[in-house]
Amino acid sequence: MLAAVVTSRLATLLFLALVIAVVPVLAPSSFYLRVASLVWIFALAALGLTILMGYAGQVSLGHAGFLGIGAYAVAVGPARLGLDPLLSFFLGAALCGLVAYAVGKPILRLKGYYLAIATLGFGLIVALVLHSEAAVTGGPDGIQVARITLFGWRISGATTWYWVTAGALMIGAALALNIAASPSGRTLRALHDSEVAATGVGVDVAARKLAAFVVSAVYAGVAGGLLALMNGFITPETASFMHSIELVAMVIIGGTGSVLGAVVGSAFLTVLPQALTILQEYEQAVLGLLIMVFMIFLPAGIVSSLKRFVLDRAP
Amino acid sequence: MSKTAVRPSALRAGAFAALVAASFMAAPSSVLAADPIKIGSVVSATGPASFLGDPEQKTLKLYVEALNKKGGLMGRPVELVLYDDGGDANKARTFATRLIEDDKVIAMVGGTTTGTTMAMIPVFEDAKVAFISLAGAIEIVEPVRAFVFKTPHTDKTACQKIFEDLKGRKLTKIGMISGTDGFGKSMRAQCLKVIGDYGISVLADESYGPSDADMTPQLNKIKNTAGVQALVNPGFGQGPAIVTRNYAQLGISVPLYQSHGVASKSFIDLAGAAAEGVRLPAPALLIADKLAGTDPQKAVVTEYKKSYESATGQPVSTFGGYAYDGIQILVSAIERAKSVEPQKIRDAVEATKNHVGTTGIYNMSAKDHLGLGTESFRMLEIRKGDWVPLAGVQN
Amino acid sequence: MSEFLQLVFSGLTVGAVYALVALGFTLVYNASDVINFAQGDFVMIGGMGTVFLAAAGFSLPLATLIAILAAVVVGLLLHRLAVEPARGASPVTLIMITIGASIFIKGVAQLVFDKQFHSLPPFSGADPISIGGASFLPQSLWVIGGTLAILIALWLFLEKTLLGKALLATAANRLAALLVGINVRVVLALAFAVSAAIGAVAGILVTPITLTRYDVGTLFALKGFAAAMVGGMGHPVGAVAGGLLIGLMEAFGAGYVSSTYKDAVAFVMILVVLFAMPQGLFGRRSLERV
Amino acid sequence: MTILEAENLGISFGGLRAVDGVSFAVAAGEVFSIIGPNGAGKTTLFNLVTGIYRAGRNGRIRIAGEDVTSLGPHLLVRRGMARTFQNLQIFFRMTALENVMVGCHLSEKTSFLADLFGWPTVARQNRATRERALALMERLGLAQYARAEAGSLPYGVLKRLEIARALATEPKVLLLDEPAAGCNAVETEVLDRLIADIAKSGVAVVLIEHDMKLVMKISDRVLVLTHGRRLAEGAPAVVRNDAGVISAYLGDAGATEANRAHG
Repeated sequence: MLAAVVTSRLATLLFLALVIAVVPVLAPSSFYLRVASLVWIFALAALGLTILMGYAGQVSLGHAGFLGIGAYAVAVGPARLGLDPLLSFFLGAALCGLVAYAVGKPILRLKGYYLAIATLGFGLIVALVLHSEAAVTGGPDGIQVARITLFGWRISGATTWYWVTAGALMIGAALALNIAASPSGRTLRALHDSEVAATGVGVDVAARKLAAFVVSAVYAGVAGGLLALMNGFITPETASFMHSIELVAMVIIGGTGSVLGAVVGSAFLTVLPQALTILQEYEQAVLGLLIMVFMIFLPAGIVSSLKRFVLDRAP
Repeated sequence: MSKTAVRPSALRAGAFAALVAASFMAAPSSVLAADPIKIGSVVSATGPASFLGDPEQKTLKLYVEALNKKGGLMGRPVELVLYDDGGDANKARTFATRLIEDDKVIAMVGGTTTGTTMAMIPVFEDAKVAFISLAGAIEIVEPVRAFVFKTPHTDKTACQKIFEDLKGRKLTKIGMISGTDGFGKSMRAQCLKVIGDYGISVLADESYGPSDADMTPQLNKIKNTAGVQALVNPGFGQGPAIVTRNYAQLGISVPLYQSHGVASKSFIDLAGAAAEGVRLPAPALLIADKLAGTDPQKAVVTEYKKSYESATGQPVSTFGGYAYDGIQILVSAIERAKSVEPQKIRDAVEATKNHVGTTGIYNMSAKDHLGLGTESFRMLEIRKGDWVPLAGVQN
Repeated sequence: MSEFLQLVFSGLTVGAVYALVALGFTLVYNASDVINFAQGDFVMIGGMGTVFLAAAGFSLPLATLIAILAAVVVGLLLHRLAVEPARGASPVTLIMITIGASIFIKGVAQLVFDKQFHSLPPFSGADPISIGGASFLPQSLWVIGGTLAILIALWLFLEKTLLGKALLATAANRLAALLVGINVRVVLALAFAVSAAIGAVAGILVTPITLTRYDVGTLFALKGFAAAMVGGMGHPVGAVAGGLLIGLMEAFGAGYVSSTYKDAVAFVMILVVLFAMPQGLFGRRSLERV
Repeated sequence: MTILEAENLGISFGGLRAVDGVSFAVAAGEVFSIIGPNGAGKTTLFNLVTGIYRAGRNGRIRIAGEDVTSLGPHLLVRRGMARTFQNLQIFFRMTALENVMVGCHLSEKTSFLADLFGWPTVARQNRATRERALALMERLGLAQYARAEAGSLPYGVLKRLEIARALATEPKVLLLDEPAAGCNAVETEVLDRLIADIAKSGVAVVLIEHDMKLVMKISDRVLVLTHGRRLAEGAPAVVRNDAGVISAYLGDAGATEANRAHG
């Protein structure tokens, strides 16, 4: 059993690495590398949500707020505080963790839809602050992000960013898989199924939820920081409610609780709009329709439903 | 167990590969007959800024259609590669990359909001391709970037126009209510920058969200502020219409100034009787039919208005006008450059002189990538449900 | 005092619409455990439908009626084609389906209608009414009165008609309802239809005040959902109280605190309520049964 | 040695006194049963003892002499209290083995960060936990179900799985809420031996059960509740013949009937 877990953990990572290695070979232009980089970045944020939603069963409709905090950290740190961009990047991720700790402590007592509305409120407030405090954040028009230099090497160009984001995703995926197979992962999945029973065997449910929330916020913060650094410009739109919904949608469409599901979900919602541009004004309608169709026919998400489909037919 | 563990990942591989493959096949490959000239555009045709992006998109499409009917450009058809960023700067940036890397456009007219424009600028600067933006903020062309131009007047000129008018009426204490969207916030900031030059002070400074449905609480506060002599509302979309209605509802008696953000005749329809007496700075486009026959802009403005309104059935808006000016400047530059080489196009755009557009008369230079002065704005007042140009401020 | 009154009028008018949207959420949730994020789009269909039908030459009452019917048809289709086939799926999946539906409806609406803002003439004039130094539009009375009328009609329907009782019974216990011979499928369809109609009416009442556009549904869904939660999900009275509360909080926030942060004020209030009452204002304090 | 002491526990729901001033104490190795008609407040009493409901102002709970009244439920588990549930509370989406492994979690020496970064200790810990859980399942005759998804297992097995999971916390006192409900005669027989076995290992067992045959057979002492109050307490034989108990169970007419039968 354990062997099976380890092999499938390795298999997942190897497969992901393979895809990451193959995409640049197939990509006809650096535009495709950019799209792929975005897939990796949003997959990273979705992975954080997978830990929170998929493992621990706690929903957050405000995760774009953390994406925004991470993104604005790398913009505001160098521009207003004179900090090094790389340092700002890590500070941003840490700030996400801190904010998640402070916010999560009271609101994670709420359950189900009540937690959903509380996190939604958190996300809205972050977006509102980014929008309104123009002196610091640049307001609705956004803010320039300083280019990052690492040991004298200026990180720029689609290819470079492709490998940076892919590397971040690989690390994120490895950590998420680590948790899944660990004692902590078991307690998260346990409290997902029954909080009463988890408490009944001594699991500190509140602390575990908080840990998952903090980790997932750091994931989103890192993703936000990468997004800002790669784009070189960021707007409060990053933290918008629709982005929060999009992140949740990635997790659900891909397959809740599955690491590859987060990647597939991110690919679905990042690549699809690019593909649908040929439909021009029908784009929105078809996007909505596709989401409905996928969720109706693959209710557990693309990866999980297909997995189940195959397992059911396996001899 | 260890046997079956391989299966799901194999399947995952298949599913993912299919998805990736689908994404690559989905690249559009519509090819026109005789090697078309590709002009790119990224606008916010949906999302919160669709109020701006929609007329821009329609204008660009109509213009290119008409151009191709007339035989295209330098004997070649023009292909407009148009993407909708939904108002999202990140998406805008992706589409900009796509225009450059994949579609290989020779120039770009677009960028509905300041945010999306700023996000796209590095792409065009790096690729050395001209980018004519349709967004308002001054930061787009100040400092001057080699490949970035814009057509809309800056908010600053609108503010100056309003303050000039206020000064003429000896109104020096105002209340402001601004939208918190990019347009409103940027214009508010610009107004506060130049307000000192006119000896005008702001006694009450309120704001409203982009999708707010009721501004009576804010307006009531301004109403109760002693000494307010006029009300200025920087904003676009439905905001100014609701502000105008609430202003009438509360029976506020001081004059109300709107901005060029109200942009089209539909404002008068939405605000109804409440719009009576409202003043605003606006380009000639809004009063096409009232322009004197000698007015230099008469011809271009009438032509655009006619073609847009007959094709879409909707009233023409200044935002569409920005796009019209942008594509015209570009097309004329290509004609003058007699080349589709991006560098030459850029040089030709920068050399634009006395170009009569719907917004004003453009005179660009190496130091000015906008080339409009305050005279491009006309002060209008709404009377009996129609725009009336105010005497004395016409040029 | 007059300022306070002005804020109350403003808050009640906007809040009444939130309340109606929240009521729609509640009805569907009670009958089917689905949070229908397309609820706000019914508001849009009501408003935009009436605007375009009126523009096409229909008389206002007729346009209103057809628009409501259109919303009901959309609601029924949503149930039949999207929610019903996914029966048994997890709540998040069902929510995702309704979000997909909302994107779809908006996508179609921008094609069928347009992307401009639209308004309707007020039902009884635009001359403001003045009370105690505060002034409000007659249309506000229509909104508040309409909300009351819908509440009463809904109450009568649920308490006095067989169909309404069937709906309540299904909400209380689906299996038991099935066992006593209630056609649960019909009842669920009914819940979608009624909530669509309520949404559409809200849209028609409020369009003369707030204007409408193809994508106003998102905002209404957001605020309506918040209202339903703060009131206590599944509780009709709570939904109305929640809607009015949020409307009032926004108005007071804008009037007394900061117009920039008025939405934050409203959401902080929601959080405060939920910390004190994790099941919302009217939600039953459920002790976990173990 | 007294392991669990409950003093003067009480709680009201909407004015109704569900449990009212109930006290009891259980010693190590003892099987202590709580019986009473439906609605007598048995499960509510369990919820009070295990900290899911807060005991009233005068209530006191002690484990091995330590006052644990104000501790949250998960902390009580650390003090040696474990329980099963009347309505199954299984981790349905995990395997049976994983269910028991979660039960072992208190004895696992690892941290969230170590787990996140996948330190080698984690794999070692996983192996140790697995072995311990498997041994426990073996002891309860559940070994053959280890790899099955819990959601697919029959009711009787799940009842035992809950006991295994509770035992994995290495309790000093084990509270079983109707373990025999829904079990057939053979399964009840197995359960009977299992409970005796657990008690013999020094664990204090508190049992809520409707199967009177089982209760009378394995209990050392029995507490009878009715309307949230203590009706009687004592050895099975004493309680069985208590007139009050008989009338509570069978009604007054039944009590008369029973008296006649005895007389």
